[in-house]
Amino acid sequence: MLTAWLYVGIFLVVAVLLPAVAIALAGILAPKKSNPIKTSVYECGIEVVGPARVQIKAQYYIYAMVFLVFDVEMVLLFPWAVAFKQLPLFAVFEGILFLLILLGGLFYAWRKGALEWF
Amino acid sequence: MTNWLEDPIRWIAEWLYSVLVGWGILPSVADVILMITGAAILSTLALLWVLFLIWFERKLIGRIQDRFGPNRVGPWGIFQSVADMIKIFTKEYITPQGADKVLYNLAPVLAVASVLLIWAVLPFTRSIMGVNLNVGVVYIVAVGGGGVLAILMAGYASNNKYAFLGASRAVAQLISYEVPMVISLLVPVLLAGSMGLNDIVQAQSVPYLVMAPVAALVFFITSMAETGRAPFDLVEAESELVAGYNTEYSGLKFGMFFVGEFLHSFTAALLFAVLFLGGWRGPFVDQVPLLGLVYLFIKTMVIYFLIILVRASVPRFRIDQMMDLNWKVLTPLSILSFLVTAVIAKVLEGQFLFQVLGLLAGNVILLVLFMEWGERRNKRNRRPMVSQPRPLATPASDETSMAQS
Amino acid sequence: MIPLAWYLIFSAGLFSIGLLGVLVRKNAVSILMGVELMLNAVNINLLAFWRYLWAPEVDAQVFVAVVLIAAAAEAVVGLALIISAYRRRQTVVVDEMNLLKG
Amino acid sequence: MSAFQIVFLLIALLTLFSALMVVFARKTIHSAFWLILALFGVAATFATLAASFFVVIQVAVYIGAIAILIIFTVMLTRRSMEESGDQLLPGWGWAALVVLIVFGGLVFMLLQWQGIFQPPQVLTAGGENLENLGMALVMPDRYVIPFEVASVLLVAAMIGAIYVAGDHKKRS
Repeated sequence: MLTAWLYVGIFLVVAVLLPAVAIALAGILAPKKSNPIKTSVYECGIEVVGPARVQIKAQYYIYAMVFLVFDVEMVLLFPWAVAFKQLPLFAVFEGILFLLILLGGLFYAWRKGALEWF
Repeated sequence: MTNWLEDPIRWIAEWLYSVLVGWGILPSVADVILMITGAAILSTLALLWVLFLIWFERKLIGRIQDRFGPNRVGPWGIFQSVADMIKIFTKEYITPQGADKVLYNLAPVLAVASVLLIWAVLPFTRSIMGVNLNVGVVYIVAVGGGGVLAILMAGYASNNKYAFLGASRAVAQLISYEVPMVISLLVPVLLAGSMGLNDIVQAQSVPYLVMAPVAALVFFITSMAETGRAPFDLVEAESELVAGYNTEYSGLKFGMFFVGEFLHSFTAALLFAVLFLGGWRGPFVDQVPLLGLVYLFIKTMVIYFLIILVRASVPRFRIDQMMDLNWKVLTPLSILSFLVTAVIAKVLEGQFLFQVLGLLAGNVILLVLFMEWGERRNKRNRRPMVSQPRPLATPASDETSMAQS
Repeated sequence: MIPLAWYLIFSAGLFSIGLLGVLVRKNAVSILMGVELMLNAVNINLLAFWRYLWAPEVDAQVFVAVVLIAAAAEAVVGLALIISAYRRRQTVVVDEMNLLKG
Repeated sequence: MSAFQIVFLLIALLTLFSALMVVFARKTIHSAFWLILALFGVAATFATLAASFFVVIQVAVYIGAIAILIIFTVMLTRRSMEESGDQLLPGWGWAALVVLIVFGGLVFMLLQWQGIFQPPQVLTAGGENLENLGMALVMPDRYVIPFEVASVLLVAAMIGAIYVAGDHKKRS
């Protein structure tokens, strides 16, 4: 197992280095003629008004939160799915109960209108 | 020593290993050197492959839209992307004022790296693969998080409203579609009894497309959304957000986002082929393992062709429609399909043929019932498509209004 | 091999830094980040003990999974409360957040 | 010192450094990004412990979900995005002193214990046993109650958070 993770670690380093080197190389080849107009923030040619980092709306948070809850629960179901073939029928139903609780949460969120974009 | 005709890559690796050890290098160090070489070759090939993918997609889209597509550089314009690459290498980097320099430069690198990392666990033939992690499927989900992070970084660091809003929106889309994707990934794991991608391929004596068509469908749609291709390319909805999170990027930094996106959709096709179409499995693959590479390639290209076809023929969604599709259609559907699969697979355990048929029947019935339910729901909630024709102005009403005024 | 002590000291360090974050930051979101760091230190401890003392058994891993769920629930509720408080008070600084005074 | 130990030390130093940066970064969003690096370091530590499943879970849940949630919260609370001054409470030196004492005490206590120099258990070839973990989570004589209760806890947290953070004015 450690060898496998060593390979993944090496792959990570290579996968980061490859684009980084390409970008650095292009930085050497490319011209560097900067001026204030060029580096000004793009806003369709209009003067920039206000800060760029505007406040996003709460809906984004709701989506991220529902996602987090689902993600945690689904990921923990993976060992259950791996052991599926050894499980007796009632243990399968334990996993299904787990999912049904989740489905109940989804329907609550749906009814509450938390999943509406507008 | 393996036979070089059967498995040339393994043969080369073993030969290199013996040469390195022969030079007096420690076996463990030789192992690490081989790993570095393998990783470097695989990721370079993946990145170069993108050049072909870009040409292929442009040509195909051109043909579908009754244009020629690239046709100037080389035969059929096949070197167009090479020319583009050379050009983009000599383009200036423009860093906007007020940008968060470190995060701004890190984002494109991370965008490519997060896609490349998936290639570390892909099985190309029975023996040619990076590593058969025993948690391969969750690894893919985890690596996908890197892409989300890259978009968030790019959007935050650019100091641009369009980039910021585009990034928030893109992240909301990506994380939402990850939910049904993870659930549909559970199904092959459950059927194969392992999370290693190679184990999943090995367990597919019948492709899981037959045993779990609903999960396959959900995975196809969600992986298309994860890659941000059209119908789901709201991130780059030009009419609303200029170019989304990469508005302020130029030169190769922009190119890296572009490369990452193309590579991601190809990787999604590869994953689909591995998880649901039996990967390298095919006739005579036991005698000639290298044939598996050809089978995998053909299956992947078929799926990739389908992805491009969808891109060319389906119009872009509106963002609320897209979120509704995810949370109100795909998520319940994938949970239900998972429940159906689990119950049927457990009840019919042991009799393989009945299990396959039962799963197929269960999935089809589920899909039909679900579509029926969706249709009813839509009918109830549907707004009239065309507003009622307004009555034409009559002289009588004209008179009254004039009288009033 | 790495001695168990290294893992434990490492996790003690991470825990202390998390505690420092909880104690000294003004921003409520940062305080939550400190709590996450502390929970991660706990997980390192659990997994290190699992690896060195209990390896083939899985009980310790179940505990890690439960800690993970607790961390997720804590993040969800805590951040929701911060957002709600921000909506009412326009602040995320804990000193200014004396909600109980009405 | 073996190469493995050096790798571990590098990971540990990276993690501790980014954890410190979480505490001392001037902008809240920067500490969120440093937090991601720290969490990644913890995932790498799990990899050195041969706990593969928890490496991927750590990345998928903490980095892929919790960190994103935290960053969204920072973006939602605009003031914490704009603030760039001193982010520390007055008198933070005293707190640092207390924390140092806590750390010293912990290390002192750890070194008193004899079992700390034990060699690790030998794992079977496949590493950790995912099947056993899956069984343990749903078997009635093992941990099924904590597992189901945890699921209920998460759903309850989700419902509560929707209630608290949702925009009530718009809908009614």
